[in-house]
Amino acid sequence: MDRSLELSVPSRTEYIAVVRLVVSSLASARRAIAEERIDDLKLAVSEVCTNAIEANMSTGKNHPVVVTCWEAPERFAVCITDSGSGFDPDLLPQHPPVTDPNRLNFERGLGIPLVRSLVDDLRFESAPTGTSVWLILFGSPSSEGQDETSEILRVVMTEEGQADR
Amino acid sequence: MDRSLELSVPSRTEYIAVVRLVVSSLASARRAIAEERIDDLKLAVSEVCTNAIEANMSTGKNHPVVVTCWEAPERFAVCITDSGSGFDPDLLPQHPPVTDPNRLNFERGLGIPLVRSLVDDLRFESAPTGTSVWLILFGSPSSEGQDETSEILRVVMTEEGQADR
Amino acid sequence: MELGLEVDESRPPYTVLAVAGEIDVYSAPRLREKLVELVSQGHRQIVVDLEKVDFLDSTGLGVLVGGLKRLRSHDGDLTLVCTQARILKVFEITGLTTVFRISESVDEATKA
Amino acid sequence: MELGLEVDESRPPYTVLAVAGEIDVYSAPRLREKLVELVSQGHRQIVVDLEKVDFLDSTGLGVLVGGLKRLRSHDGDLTLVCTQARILKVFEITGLTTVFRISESVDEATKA
Ligand SMILES: Nc1ncnc2c1ncn2[C@@H]1O[C@H](COP(=O)(O)OP(=O)(O)O)[C@@H](O)[C@H]1O
Ligand SMILES: Nc1ncnc2c1ncn2[C@@H]1O[C@H](COP(=O)(O)OP(=O)(O)O)[C@@H](O)[C@H]1O
Repeated sequence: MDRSLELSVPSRTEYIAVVRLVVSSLASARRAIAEERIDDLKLAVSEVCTNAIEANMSTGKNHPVVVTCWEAPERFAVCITDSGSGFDPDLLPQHPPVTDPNRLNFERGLGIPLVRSLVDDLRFESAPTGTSVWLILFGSPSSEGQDETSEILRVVMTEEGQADR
Repeated sequence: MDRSLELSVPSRTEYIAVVRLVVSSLASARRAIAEERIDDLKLAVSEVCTNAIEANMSTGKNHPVVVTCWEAPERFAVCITDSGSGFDPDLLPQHPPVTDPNRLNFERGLGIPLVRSLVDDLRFESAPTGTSVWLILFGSPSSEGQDETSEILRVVMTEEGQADR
Repeated sequence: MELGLEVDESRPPYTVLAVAGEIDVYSAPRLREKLVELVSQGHRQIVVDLEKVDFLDSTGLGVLVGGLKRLRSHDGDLTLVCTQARILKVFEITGLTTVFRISESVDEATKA
Repeated sequence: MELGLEVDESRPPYTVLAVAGEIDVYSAPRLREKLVELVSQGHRQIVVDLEKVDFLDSTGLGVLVGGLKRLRSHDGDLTLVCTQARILKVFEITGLTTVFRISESVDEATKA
Protein backbone atom coordinates (compact mmCIF):
# COMPACT_ATOMS: atom_id res chain seq x y z
CA MET A 1 0.00 0.00 0.00
CA ASP A 2 2.94 2.34 0.54
CA ARG A 3 3.19 3.84 -2.94
CA SER A 4 -0.13 2.88 -4.48
CA LEU A 5 -3.16 5.07 -4.98
CA GLU A 6 -6.64 3.68 -5.50
CA LEU A 7 -9.60 5.46 -7.03
CA SER A 8 -13.06 3.97 -7.20
CA VAL A 9 -15.65 5.74 -9.38
CA PRO A 10 -19.27 5.06 -10.32
CA SER A 11 -19.68 3.43 -13.74
CA ARG A 12 -20.98 6.60 -15.32
CA THR A 13 -19.31 8.25 -18.27
CA GLU A 14 -19.06 11.62 -16.56
CA TYR A 15 -16.42 10.26 -14.17
CA ILE A 16 -13.93 9.38 -16.88
CA ALA A 17 -12.48 12.90 -16.89
CA VAL A 18 -11.61 12.62 -13.18
CA VAL A 19 -9.86 9.31 -13.79
CA ARG A 20 -7.74 10.84 -16.57
CA LEU A 21 -6.94 13.79 -14.34
CA VAL A 22 -5.80 11.66 -11.41
CA VAL A 23 -3.63 9.34 -13.44
CA SER A 24 -2.02 12.08 -15.49
CA SER A 25 -1.39 14.41 -12.58
CA LEU A 26 0.12 11.60 -10.59
CA ALA A 27 2.32 10.50 -13.46
CA SER A 28 3.41 14.02 -14.35
CA ALA A 29 4.06 15.27 -10.83
CA ARG A 30 5.91 12.27 -9.64
CA ARG A 31 7.63 10.41 -12.42
CA ALA A 32 10.44 10.83 -14.83
CA ILE A 33 8.04 10.59 -17.73
CA ALA A 34 8.16 12.93 -20.72
CA GLU A 35 5.21 15.29 -21.23
CA GLU A 36 4.25 13.57 -24.46
CA ARG A 37 4.06 10.20 -22.74
CA ILE A 38 1.65 11.64 -20.18
CA ASP A 39 -0.69 12.39 -23.07
CA ASP A 40 -0.27 8.80 -24.27
CA LEU A 41 -1.11 7.50 -20.80
CA LYS A 42 -4.16 9.75 -20.53
CA LEU A 43 -5.45 8.43 -23.83
CA ALA A 44 -4.77 4.80 -22.90
CA VAL A 45 -6.52 5.25 -19.55
CA SER A 46 -9.50 6.84 -21.26
CA GLU A 47 -9.84 3.93 -23.70
CA VAL A 48 -9.59 1.21 -21.06
CA CYS A 49 -11.85 3.07 -18.66
CA THR A 50 -14.48 3.52 -21.38
CA ASN A 51 -14.52 -0.26 -21.87
CA ALA A 52 -14.68 -0.87 -18.11
CA ILE A 53 -17.63 1.50 -17.67
CA GLU A 54 -19.44 -0.13 -20.58
CA ALA A 55 -18.72 -3.62 -19.22
CA ASN A 56 -20.12 -2.66 -15.81
CA MET A 57 -23.14 -0.88 -17.25
CA SER A 58 -24.09 -3.89 -19.32
CA THR A 59 -24.44 -5.98 -16.16
CA GLY A 60 -27.20 -3.63 -14.99
CA LYS A 61 -25.66 -3.51 -11.53
CA ASN A 62 -23.99 -0.60 -9.77
CA HIS A 63 -20.41 -1.83 -9.74
CA PRO A 64 -17.72 0.84 -9.55
CA VAL A 65 -14.66 0.99 -11.76
CA VAL A 66 -11.53 0.67 -9.65
CA VAL A 67 -8.31 2.34 -10.79
CA THR A 68 -5.04 1.61 -9.02
CA CYS A 69 -1.76 3.38 -9.70
CA TRP A 70 1.53 1.90 -8.60
CA GLU A 71 4.84 3.64 -8.50
CA ALA A 72 7.73 1.23 -8.54
CA PRO A 73 11.39 1.70 -9.41
CA GLU A 74 11.61 2.03 -13.18
CA ARG A 75 7.89 1.79 -13.87
CA PHE A 76 4.52 3.42 -13.41
CA ALA A 77 1.58 1.04 -13.62
CA VAL A 78 -2.16 1.62 -13.79
CA CYS A 79 -4.68 -1.17 -13.31
CA ILE A 80 -8.32 -0.66 -14.27
CA THR A 81 -10.78 -3.23 -12.95
CA ASP A 82 -14.45 -3.77 -13.75
CA SER A 83 -17.01 -6.35 -12.69
CA GLY A 84 -18.38 -6.95 -16.18
CA SER A 85 -18.79 -10.31 -17.89
CA GLY A 86 -15.29 -10.45 -19.35
CA PHE A 87 -13.95 -11.05 -22.86
CA ASP A 88 -11.11 -12.75 -24.67
CA PRO A 89 -8.64 -10.11 -25.89
CA ASP A 90 -7.10 -12.65 -28.29
CA LEU A 91 -10.37 -13.02 -30.13
CA LEU A 92 -10.86 -9.38 -31.05
CA PRO A 93 -11.56 -8.87 -34.78
CA GLN A 94 -8.59 -7.78 -36.88
CA HIS A 95 -8.88 -4.46 -38.65
CA PRO A 96 -8.28 -4.19 -42.38
CA PRO A 97 -5.06 -2.35 -43.21
CA VAL A 98 -5.38 1.41 -43.01
CA THR A 99 -5.16 1.75 -46.79
CA ASP A 100 -8.26 -0.40 -47.28
CA PRO A 101 -11.36 1.66 -48.17
CA ASN A 102 -13.29 -0.56 -45.72
CA ARG A 103 -11.44 1.24 -42.93
CA LEU A 104 -14.37 3.60 -42.85
CA ASN A 105 -16.61 0.86 -41.57
CA PHE A 106 -14.77 0.70 -38.30
CA GLU A 107 -16.28 3.22 -35.97
CA ARG A 108 -15.64 0.92 -33.06
CA GLY A 109 -12.85 -1.42 -32.12
CA LEU A 110 -10.19 1.26 -32.41
CA GLY A 111 -9.57 1.35 -28.66
CA ILE A 112 -7.43 -1.64 -27.78
CA PRO A 113 -5.12 -1.40 -30.85
CA LEU A 114 -4.59 2.26 -29.93
CA VAL A 115 -3.77 1.40 -26.31
CA ARG A 116 -1.29 -1.22 -27.46
CA SER A 117 0.66 1.39 -29.39
CA LEU A 118 0.64 3.90 -26.52
CA VAL A 119 1.97 1.98 -23.53
CA ASP A 120 5.13 -0.01 -22.97
CA ASP A 121 3.25 -3.04 -21.72
CA LEU A 122 -0.42 -4.02 -21.74
CA ARG A 123 -1.89 -6.99 -19.89
CA PHE A 124 -5.40 -8.38 -19.60
CA GLU A 125 -6.81 -10.61 -16.91
CA SER A 126 -10.38 -11.41 -17.78
CA ALA A 127 -12.94 -13.79 -16.31
CA PRO A 128 -16.75 -13.99 -16.43
CA THR A 129 -16.75 -12.04 -13.14
CA GLY A 130 -14.72 -9.12 -14.39
CA THR A 131 -11.66 -7.78 -16.14
CA SER A 132 -8.45 -6.12 -15.01
CA VAL A 133 -6.31 -4.29 -17.52
CA TRP A 134 -2.73 -3.27 -16.68
CA LEU A 135 -1.08 -0.36 -18.41
CA ILE A 136 2.63 -0.03 -17.78
CA LEU A 137 5.03 2.79 -18.63
CA PHE A 138 8.75 2.46 -18.02
CA GLY A 139 10.59 5.40 -16.51
CA SER A 140 12.48 5.83 -13.25
CA PRO A 141 11.09 7.73 -10.28
CA SER A 142 11.67 11.46 -10.29
CA SER A 143 13.06 11.51 -6.77
CA GLU A 144 12.65 9.89 -3.42
CA GLY A 145 9.72 11.34 -1.51
CA GLN A 146 11.92 12.48 1.36
CA ASP A 147 14.04 14.78 -0.73
CA GLU A 148 11.86 17.83 -1.06
CA THR A 149 14.44 20.02 -2.72
CA SER A 150 15.11 18.00 -5.83
CA GLU A 151 13.49 19.07 -9.07
CA ILE A 152 11.23 16.89 -11.13
CA LEU A 153 13.27 15.11 -13.71
CA ARG A 154 11.74 14.84 -17.12
CA VAL A 155 13.99 12.35 -18.81
CA VAL A 156 13.20 10.97 -22.18
CA MET A 157 11.76 7.55 -22.13
CA THR A 158 13.89 4.44 -22.17
CA GLU A 159 15.13 2.93 -25.41
CA GLU A 160 12.76 0.00 -25.01
CA GLY A 161 9.82 2.34 -24.58
CA GLN A 162 10.70 4.10 -27.76
CA ALA A 163 11.11 0.91 -29.76
CA ASP A 164 7.63 -0.23 -28.73
CA ARG A 165 5.96 2.78 -30.22
CA MET B 1 -22.13 3.40 -4.29
CA ASP B 2 -23.99 4.93 -7.21
CA ARG B 3 -22.87 8.54 -6.90
CA SER B 4 -19.89 8.25 -4.59
CA LEU B 5 -16.23 8.34 -5.46
CA GLU B 6 -13.51 6.95 -3.25
CA LEU B 7 -9.83 7.80 -3.33
CA SER B 8 -7.24 6.09 -1.20
CA VAL B 9 -3.75 7.61 -1.05
CA PRO B 10 -0.53 6.81 0.81
CA SER B 11 0.00 8.94 3.92
CA ARG B 12 2.73 10.99 2.31
CA THR B 13 2.54 14.73 1.94
CA GLU B 14 3.18 14.65 -1.78
CA TYR B 15 -0.26 13.10 -2.40
CA ILE B 16 -2.18 16.00 -0.93
CA ALA B 17 -2.16 17.87 -4.25
CA VAL B 18 -3.90 14.95 -5.98
CA VAL B 19 -6.59 14.88 -3.29
CA ARG B 20 -7.27 18.60 -3.75
CA LEU B 21 -7.39 18.12 -7.51
CA VAL B 22 -9.89 15.27 -7.36
CA VAL B 23 -12.24 16.94 -4.94
CA SER B 24 -12.19 20.31 -6.64
CA SER B 25 -12.54 18.96 -10.16
CA LEU B 26 -15.43 16.78 -9.08
CA ALA B 27 -17.14 19.63 -7.29
CA SER B 28 -16.58 22.14 -10.08
CA ALA B 29 -17.53 19.89 -12.98
CA ARG B 30 -20.57 18.42 -11.42
CA ARG B 31 -22.19 20.73 -8.93
CA ALA B 32 -23.97 23.99 -8.77
CA ILE B 33 -21.25 25.46 -6.65
CA ALA B 34 -19.76 28.90 -7.22
CA GLU B 35 -16.11 29.12 -8.28
CA GLU B 36 -15.15 30.83 -5.05
CA ARG B 37 -16.65 28.04 -2.98
CA ILE B 38 -14.54 25.51 -4.86
CA ASP B 39 -11.49 27.36 -3.56
CA ASP B 40 -12.94 27.16 -0.05
CA LEU B 41 -13.48 23.43 -0.42
CA LYS B 42 -9.97 22.90 -1.75
CA LEU B 43 -8.55 24.72 1.24
CA ALA B 44 -10.74 22.81 3.72
CA VAL B 45 -9.77 19.47 2.14
CA SER B 46 -6.11 20.40 2.29
CA GLU B 47 -6.33 21.25 6.01
CA VAL B 48 -8.19 18.09 6.98
CA CYS B 49 -6.02 15.91 4.79
CA THR B 50 -2.85 17.38 6.31
CA ASN B 51 -4.12 16.37 9.77
CA ALA B 52 -5.08 12.89 8.51
CA ILE B 53 -1.65 12.31 6.97
CA GLU B 54 0.04 13.48 10.17
CA ALA B 55 -2.23 11.28 12.31
CA ASN B 56 -1.40 8.24 10.17
CA MET B 57 2.32 8.98 10.05
CA SER B 58 2.52 9.25 13.82
CA THR B 59 1.32 5.64 14.18
CA GLY B 60 4.38 4.53 12.24
CA LYS B 61 2.24 2.21 10.11
CA ASN B 62 1.45 2.43 6.44
CA HIS B 63 -2.25 3.28 6.63
CA PRO B 64 -3.69 5.14 3.67
CA VAL B 65 -5.88 8.23 3.89
CA VAL B 66 -9.30 7.50 2.41
CA VAL B 67 -11.29 10.30 0.81
CA THR B 68 -14.91 9.74 -0.18
CA CYS B 69 -17.03 12.22 -2.12
CA TRP B 70 -20.80 11.97 -2.17
CA GLU B 71 -23.13 13.82 -4.43
CA ALA B 72 -26.62 14.01 -3.04
CA PRO B 73 -29.50 16.31 -3.90
CA GLU B 74 -28.71 19.72 -2.41
CA ARG B 75 -25.32 18.81 -1.01
CA PHE B 76 -21.79 17.74 -1.83
CA ALA B 77 -20.00 15.92 0.97
CA VAL B 78 -16.38 14.89 1.43
CA CYS B 79 -15.28 12.48 4.15
CA ILE B 80 -11.60 12.11 5.01
CA THR B 81 -10.66 9.10 7.13
CA ASP B 82 -7.41 8.19 8.81
CA SER B 83 -6.31 5.34 11.09
CA GLY B 84 -4.51 7.56 13.59
CA SER B 85 -5.00 7.60 17.32
CA GLY B 86 -7.87 10.11 17.34
CA PHE B 87 -8.48 13.36 19.23
CA ASP B 88 -11.24 15.32 20.87
CA PRO B 89 -12.19 18.26 18.66
CA ASP B 90 -13.99 19.91 21.61
CA LEU B 91 -10.76 20.11 23.57
CA LEU B 92 -8.73 22.09 21.04
CA PRO B 93 -7.06 25.17 22.54
CA GLN B 94 -8.83 28.47 21.93
CA HIS B 95 -6.91 31.12 20.04
CA PRO B 96 -6.45 34.57 21.49
CA PRO B 97 -8.44 37.24 19.62
CA VAL B 98 -6.76 38.40 16.42
CA THR B 99 -5.97 41.78 17.92
CA ASP B 100 -3.89 40.18 20.68
CA PRO B 101 -0.12 40.52 20.08
CA ASN B 102 0.18 36.88 21.20
CA ARG B 103 -1.45 35.91 17.92
CA LEU B 104 2.05 35.64 16.54
CA ASN B 105 2.73 32.66 18.75
CA PHE B 106 0.25 30.53 16.89
CA GLU B 107 2.01 28.96 13.97
CA ARG B 108 -0.09 25.82 14.37
CA GLY B 109 -3.71 25.21 15.27
CA LEU B 110 -5.01 27.48 12.52
CA GLY B 111 -6.41 24.58 10.49
CA ILE B 112 -9.65 23.52 12.13
CA PRO B 113 -10.91 27.06 12.85
CA LEU B 114 -10.22 27.87 9.20
CA VAL B 115 -12.12 24.78 7.99
CA ARG B 116 -15.07 25.70 10.18
CA SER B 117 -15.38 29.05 8.45
CA LEU B 118 -15.08 27.56 4.96
CA VAL B 119 -17.69 24.80 4.82
CA ASP B 120 -21.41 24.78 5.51
CA ASP B 121 -21.16 21.87 7.91
CA LEU B 122 -18.23 20.14 9.62
CA ARG B 123 -18.45 16.90 11.59
CA PHE B 124 -15.89 14.82 13.43
CA GLU B 125 -16.09 11.18 14.36
CA SER B 126 -12.98 10.25 16.26
CA ALA B 127 -11.92 7.16 18.18
CA PRO B 128 -8.56 5.74 19.27
CA THR B 129 -8.58 3.70 16.04
CA GLY B 130 -9.01 6.62 13.72
CA THR B 131 -10.84 9.75 12.70
CA SER B 132 -13.37 10.64 10.02
CA VAL B 133 -14.02 14.26 9.19
CA TRP B 134 -17.03 15.27 7.08
CA LEU B 135 -17.02 18.46 5.06
CA ILE B 136 -20.39 19.44 3.63
CA LEU B 137 -21.26 22.12 1.09
CA PHE B 138 -24.86 22.90 0.21
CA GLY B 139 -25.76 23.40 -3.44
CA SER B 140 -28.05 21.54 -5.79
CA PRO B 141 -26.74 19.22 -8.53
CA SER B 142 -25.87 20.86 -11.80
CA SER B 143 -27.95 18.45 -13.88
CA GLU B 144 -28.98 14.85 -14.04
CA GLY B 145 -26.26 12.69 -15.54
CA GLN B 146 -28.47 11.63 -18.43
CA ASP B 147 -28.96 15.11 -19.78
CA GLU B 148 -25.83 15.72 -21.73
CA THR B 149 -26.91 18.96 -23.33
CA SER B 150 -27.48 21.04 -20.25
CA GLU B 151 -24.84 23.52 -19.19
CA ILE B 152 -23.18 23.56 -15.83
CA LEU B 153 -25.07 25.82 -13.53
CA ARG B 154 -23.01 28.06 -11.34
CA VAL B 155 -25.55 29.41 -8.93
CA VAL B 156 -24.56 31.44 -5.97
CA MET B 157 -24.58 29.60 -2.74
CA THR B 158 -27.65 29.33 -0.57
CA GLU B 159 -28.51 32.02 1.95
CA GLU B 160 -27.58 29.70 4.80
CA GLY B 161 -24.18 29.04 3.28
CA GLN B 162 -23.55 32.74 3.05
CA ALA B 163 -24.59 33.38 6.64
CA ASP B 164 -22.15 30.76 7.87
CA ARG B 165 -19.17 32.49 6.38
CA MET C 1 -16.81 19.82 -18.36
CA GLU C 2 -19.30 20.36 -21.14
CA LEU C 3 -18.20 20.32 -24.77
CA GLY C 4 -18.23 23.64 -26.60
CA LEU C 5 -19.98 23.44 -29.99
CA GLU C 6 -20.19 26.55 -32.16
CA VAL C 7 -21.68 26.63 -35.63
CA ASP C 8 -20.54 29.27 -38.13
CA GLU C 9 -22.53 29.49 -41.38
CA SER C 10 -20.80 32.61 -42.72
CA ARG C 11 -18.68 30.74 -45.26
CA PRO C 12 -21.06 28.98 -47.65
CA PRO C 13 -21.06 26.31 -48.93
CA TYR C 14 -19.06 25.41 -45.82
CA THR C 15 -20.46 25.08 -42.33
CA VAL C 16 -17.82 25.34 -39.64
CA LEU C 17 -18.37 23.46 -36.38
CA ALA C 18 -15.84 24.60 -33.77
CA VAL C 19 -15.43 22.08 -30.95
CA ALA C 20 -13.87 23.00 -27.60
CA GLY C 21 -13.00 20.75 -24.68
CA GLU C 22 -12.51 17.03 -24.23
CA ILE C 23 -14.11 14.56 -26.64
CA ASP C 24 -14.63 11.27 -24.85
CA VAL C 25 -17.39 8.75 -24.09
CA TYR C 26 -19.16 11.34 -21.94
CA SER C 27 -19.13 14.24 -24.38
CA ALA C 28 -19.09 12.43 -27.76
CA PRO C 29 -22.90 11.92 -27.85
CA ARG C 30 -23.37 15.71 -27.97
CA LEU C 31 -20.98 15.97 -30.91
CA ARG C 32 -22.77 13.12 -32.70
CA GLU C 33 -26.16 14.77 -32.16
CA LYS C 34 -24.88 18.07 -33.50
CA LEU C 35 -23.43 16.45 -36.64
CA VAL C 36 -26.65 14.49 -37.26
CA GLU C 37 -28.64 17.69 -36.77
CA LEU C 38 -26.48 19.66 -39.23
CA VAL C 39 -26.73 16.96 -41.90
CA SER C 40 -30.48 16.68 -41.45
CA GLN C 41 -30.75 20.47 -41.82
CA GLY C 42 -29.13 20.11 -45.23
CA HIS C 43 -25.53 21.10 -44.45
CA ARG C 44 -23.27 19.09 -46.77
CA GLN C 45 -19.77 20.58 -46.46
CA ILE C 46 -18.90 20.46 -42.81
CA VAL C 47 -15.57 21.64 -41.41
CA VAL C 48 -14.93 20.41 -37.88
CA ASP C 49 -12.45 22.74 -36.21
CA LEU C 50 -10.53 20.77 -33.55
CA GLU C 51 -8.09 23.54 -32.60
CA LYS C 52 -9.70 24.04 -29.18
CA VAL C 53 -9.96 20.35 -28.40
CA ASP C 54 -7.78 19.35 -25.45
CA PHE C 55 -8.39 15.65 -25.64
CA LEU C 56 -9.73 13.14 -28.18
CA ASP C 57 -10.05 9.41 -27.78
CA SER C 58 -11.39 6.60 -29.98
CA THR C 59 -14.99 7.33 -29.02
CA GLY C 60 -14.50 10.79 -30.54
CA LEU C 61 -12.80 9.30 -33.61
CA GLY C 62 -15.79 7.01 -34.04
CA VAL C 63 -18.16 9.96 -34.05
CA LEU C 64 -16.06 11.81 -36.64
CA VAL C 65 -15.86 8.71 -38.84
CA GLY C 66 -19.64 8.31 -38.47
CA GLY C 67 -20.15 11.94 -39.52
CA LEU C 68 -17.89 11.52 -42.54
CA LYS C 69 -19.79 8.43 -43.67
CA ARG C 70 -23.12 10.14 -43.23
CA LEU C 71 -21.98 13.15 -45.27
CA ARG C 72 -20.41 11.07 -48.04
CA SER C 73 -23.64 9.11 -48.41
CA HIS C 74 -25.28 12.49 -49.10
CA ASP C 75 -22.51 13.52 -51.53
CA GLY C 76 -21.07 15.81 -48.91
CA ASP C 77 -17.78 15.87 -47.07
CA LEU C 78 -16.31 16.42 -43.65
CA THR C 79 -12.96 18.20 -43.29
CA LEU C 80 -10.99 18.58 -40.11
CA VAL C 81 -8.94 21.54 -38.94
CA CYS C 82 -6.13 20.39 -36.69
CA THR C 83 -2.54 21.41 -36.06
CA GLN C 84 -2.06 20.18 -32.48
CA ALA C 85 0.51 17.39 -32.38
CA ARG C 86 -1.16 15.39 -29.64
CA ILE C 87 -4.51 15.35 -31.46
CA LEU C 88 -2.99 14.67 -34.89
CA LYS C 89 -1.16 11.75 -33.33
CA VAL C 90 -4.44 9.96 -32.58
CA PHE C 91 -5.41 10.15 -36.26
CA GLU C 92 -1.97 8.99 -37.31
CA ILE C 93 -1.78 5.94 -35.05
CA THR C 94 -5.21 4.77 -36.13
CA GLY C 95 -4.48 5.36 -39.81
CA LEU C 96 -7.30 7.88 -40.12
CA THR C 97 -5.08 10.57 -41.65
CA THR C 98 -5.64 8.72 -44.93
CA VAL C 99 -9.41 8.86 -44.48
CA PHE C 100 -9.93 12.50 -43.48
CA ARG C 101 -8.87 15.66 -45.21
CA ILE C 102 -7.00 17.55 -42.47
CA SER C 103 -6.39 21.29 -42.93
CA GLU C 104 -4.18 23.66 -41.03
CA SER C 105 -6.77 26.42 -40.67
CA VAL C 106 -10.44 27.15 -41.19
CA ASP C 107 -9.41 29.52 -44.01
CA GLU C 108 -7.58 26.76 -45.80
CA ALA C 109 -10.43 24.29 -45.25
CA THR C 110 -13.01 26.68 -46.66
CA LYS C 111 -11.02 27.90 -49.68
CA ALA C 112 -13.06 27.57 -52.87
CA MET D 1 4.67 20.12 -8.39
CA GLU D 2 7.77 21.75 -6.91
CA LEU D 3 7.57 25.21 -5.41
CA GLY D 4 9.26 28.01 -7.33
CA LEU D 5 11.54 30.15 -5.14
CA GLU D 6 13.40 33.09 -6.67
CA VAL D 7 15.56 35.50 -4.74
CA ASP D 8 16.09 39.04 -6.04
CA GLU D 9 18.71 41.12 -4.21
CA SER D 10 18.65 44.09 -6.58
CA ARG D 11 16.61 46.34 -4.28
CA PRO D 12 18.65 46.80 -1.08
CA PRO D 13 17.92 46.88 1.79
CA TYR D 14 15.08 44.65 0.60
CA THR D 15 15.42 41.05 -0.48
CA VAL D 16 12.53 39.84 -2.60
CA LEU D 17 11.58 36.16 -2.46
CA ALA D 18 9.12 35.33 -5.25
CA VAL D 19 7.18 32.15 -4.57
CA ALA D 20 5.35 30.24 -7.33
CA GLY D 21 3.04 27.24 -7.02
CA GLU D 22 1.11 25.65 -4.20
CA ILE D 23 2.17 26.16 -0.58
CA ASP D 24 0.98 23.20 1.47
CA VAL D 25 2.35 20.58 3.87
CA TYR D 26 4.40 19.07 1.05
CA SER D 27 6.04 22.23 -0.23
CA ALA D 28 6.09 24.42 2.90
CA PRO D 29 9.34 22.89 4.26
CA ARG D 30 11.22 24.25 1.23
CA LEU D 31 9.85 27.72 1.87
CA ARG D 32 10.78 27.50 5.55
CA GLU D 33 14.33 26.40 4.69
CA LYS D 34 14.71 29.25 2.24
CA LEU D 35 13.54 31.85 4.78
CA VAL D 36 15.83 30.42 7.46
CA GLU D 37 18.72 30.49 4.98
CA LEU D 38 18.07 34.11 4.01
CA VAL D 39 17.90 35.24 7.64
CA SER D 40 21.07 33.36 8.53
CA GLN D 41 22.79 35.00 5.54
CA GLY D 42 21.97 38.36 7.11
CA HIS D 43 18.95 39.44 5.08
CA ARG D 44 16.71 41.49 7.38
CA GLN D 45 14.06 43.09 5.16
CA ILE D 46 12.39 40.27 3.29
CA VAL D 47 9.53 40.78 0.86
CA VAL D 48 7.68 37.57 0.05
CA ASP D 49 5.94 37.96 -3.29
CA LEU D 50 2.87 35.68 -3.35
CA GLU D 51 1.48 36.84 -6.71
CA LYS D 52 2.34 33.54 -8.41
CA VAL D 53 1.03 31.38 -5.60
CA ASP D 54 -2.00 29.32 -6.68
CA PHE D 55 -2.79 27.86 -3.31
CA LEU D 56 -1.95 28.55 0.32
CA ASP D 57 -3.15 26.70 3.39
CA SER D 58 -2.50 26.99 7.12
CA THR D 59 0.79 25.12 6.87
CA GLY D 60 1.99 27.89 4.57
CA LEU D 61 0.61 30.55 6.91
CA GLY D 62 2.53 28.92 9.75
CA VAL D 63 5.78 29.17 7.81
CA LEU D 64 5.18 32.84 7.00
CA VAL D 65 4.34 33.61 10.64
CA GLY D 66 7.50 31.74 11.66
CA GLY D 67 9.54 33.80 9.20
CA LEU D 68 8.06 37.04 10.49
CA LYS D 69 8.87 36.11 14.10
CA ARG D 70 12.40 35.15 13.21
CA LEU D 71 12.97 38.43 11.38
CA ARG D 72 11.41 40.59 14.09
CA SER D 73 13.66 38.94 16.66
CA HIS D 74 16.58 40.19 14.51
CA ASP D 75 15.02 43.69 14.18
CA GLY D 76 14.00 42.88 10.65
CA ASP D 77 10.64 42.57 8.96
CA LEU D 78 8.73 40.42 6.52
CA THR D 79 6.33 42.07 4.07
CA LEU D 80 3.96 40.23 1.76
CA VAL D 81 2.96 41.15 -1.77
CA CYS D 82 -0.50 39.84 -2.54
CA THR D 83 -3.49 41.05 -4.54
CA GLN D 84 -5.20 37.73 -5.32
CA ALA D 85 -8.58 37.56 -3.60
CA ARG D 86 -8.43 33.84 -2.84
CA ILE D 87 -5.03 34.13 -1.17
CA LEU D 88 -5.88 37.34 0.71
CA LYS D 89 -8.98 35.61 2.01
CA VAL D 90 -6.88 33.07 3.92
CA PHE D 91 -5.08 35.89 5.75
CA GLU D 92 -8.37 37.63 6.44
CA ILE D 93 -10.20 34.63 7.90
CA THR D 94 -7.31 33.82 10.20
CA GLY D 95 -6.89 37.43 11.30
CA LEU D 96 -3.35 37.60 9.97
CA THR D 97 -3.98 40.74 7.91
CA THR D 98 -3.42 42.60 11.17
CA VAL D 99 -0.09 40.88 11.71
CA PHE D 100 1.54 41.20 8.28
CA ARG D 101 2.14 44.27 6.19
CA ILE D 102 0.56 43.34 2.85
CA SER D 103 1.50 45.37 -0.23
CA GLU D 104 -0.02 45.51 -3.67
CA SER D 105 3.25 45.27 -5.57
CA VAL D 106 6.94 44.63 -5.10
CA ASP D 107 7.55 48.28 -6.00
CA GLU D 108 5.29 49.43 -3.21
CA ALA D 109 6.79 46.98 -0.73
CA THR D 110 10.35 48.13 -1.48
CA LYS D 111 9.69 51.88 -1.53
CA ALA D 112 12.14 53.73 0.71
N1 LIG E 1 -13.30 -4.57 -19.86
C1 LIG E 1 -13.96 -5.24 -20.83
N2 LIG E 1 -14.96 -6.09 -20.51
C2 LIG E 1 -15.63 -6.75 -21.48
N3 LIG E 1 -15.38 -6.61 -22.81
C3 LIG E 1 -14.41 -5.76 -23.19
C4 LIG E 1 -13.65 -5.03 -22.23
N4 LIG E 1 -12.74 -4.30 -22.90
C5 LIG E 1 -12.93 -4.54 -24.21
N5 LIG E 1 -13.92 -5.43 -24.38
C6 LIG E 1 -14.42 -5.94 -25.68
O1 LIG E 1 -13.47 -5.69 -26.68
C7 LIG E 1 -14.06 -4.94 -27.76
C8 LIG E 1 -13.05 -4.04 -28.40
O2 LIG E 1 -12.70 -2.98 -27.54
P1 LIG E 1 -12.05 -1.68 -28.12
O3 LIG E 1 -10.90 -2.07 -29.00
O4 LIG E 1 -11.72 -0.78 -27.00
O5 LIG E 1 -13.14 -1.02 -29.05
P2 LIG E 1 -14.60 -0.53 -28.72
O6 LIG E 1 -14.69 -0.35 -27.24
O7 LIG E 1 -14.72 0.73 -29.50
O8 LIG E 1 -15.50 -1.63 -29.23
C9 LIG E 1 -15.23 -4.22 -27.09
O9 LIG E 1 -16.23 -3.91 -28.02
C10 LIG E 1 -15.71 -5.25 -26.09
O10 LIG E 1 -16.53 -6.21 -26.70
N1 LIG F 1 -7.33 13.48 12.15
C1 LIG F 1 -6.75 13.79 13.33
N2 LIG F 1 -6.26 12.84 14.15
C2 LIG F 1 -5.68 13.16 15.33
N3 LIG F 1 -5.54 14.42 15.79
C3 LIG F 1 -6.01 15.42 15.02
C4 LIG F 1 -6.64 15.18 13.77
N4 LIG F 1 -7.02 16.37 13.26
C5 LIG F 1 -6.62 17.32 14.13
N5 LIG F 1 -6.01 16.76 15.20
C6 LIG F 1 -5.47 17.46 16.37
O1 LIG F 1 -6.00 18.77 16.42
C7 LIG F 1 -4.94 19.74 16.43
C8 LIG F 1 -5.35 21.01 15.73
O2 LIG F 1 -5.48 20.81 14.34
P1 LIG F 1 -5.46 22.04 13.35
O3 LIG F 1 -6.42 23.06 13.85
O4 LIG F 1 -5.67 21.54 11.97
O5 LIG F 1 -4.01 22.66 13.49
P2 LIG F 1 -2.59 22.02 13.26
O6 LIG F 1 -2.77 20.81 12.40
O7 LIG F 1 -1.82 23.11 12.60
O8 LIG F 1 -2.08 21.70 14.63
C9 LIG F 1 -3.77 19.01 15.78
O9 LIG F 1 -2.54 19.54 16.18
C10 LIG F 1 -3.97 17.60 16.27
O10 LIG F 1 -3.46 17.44 17.58
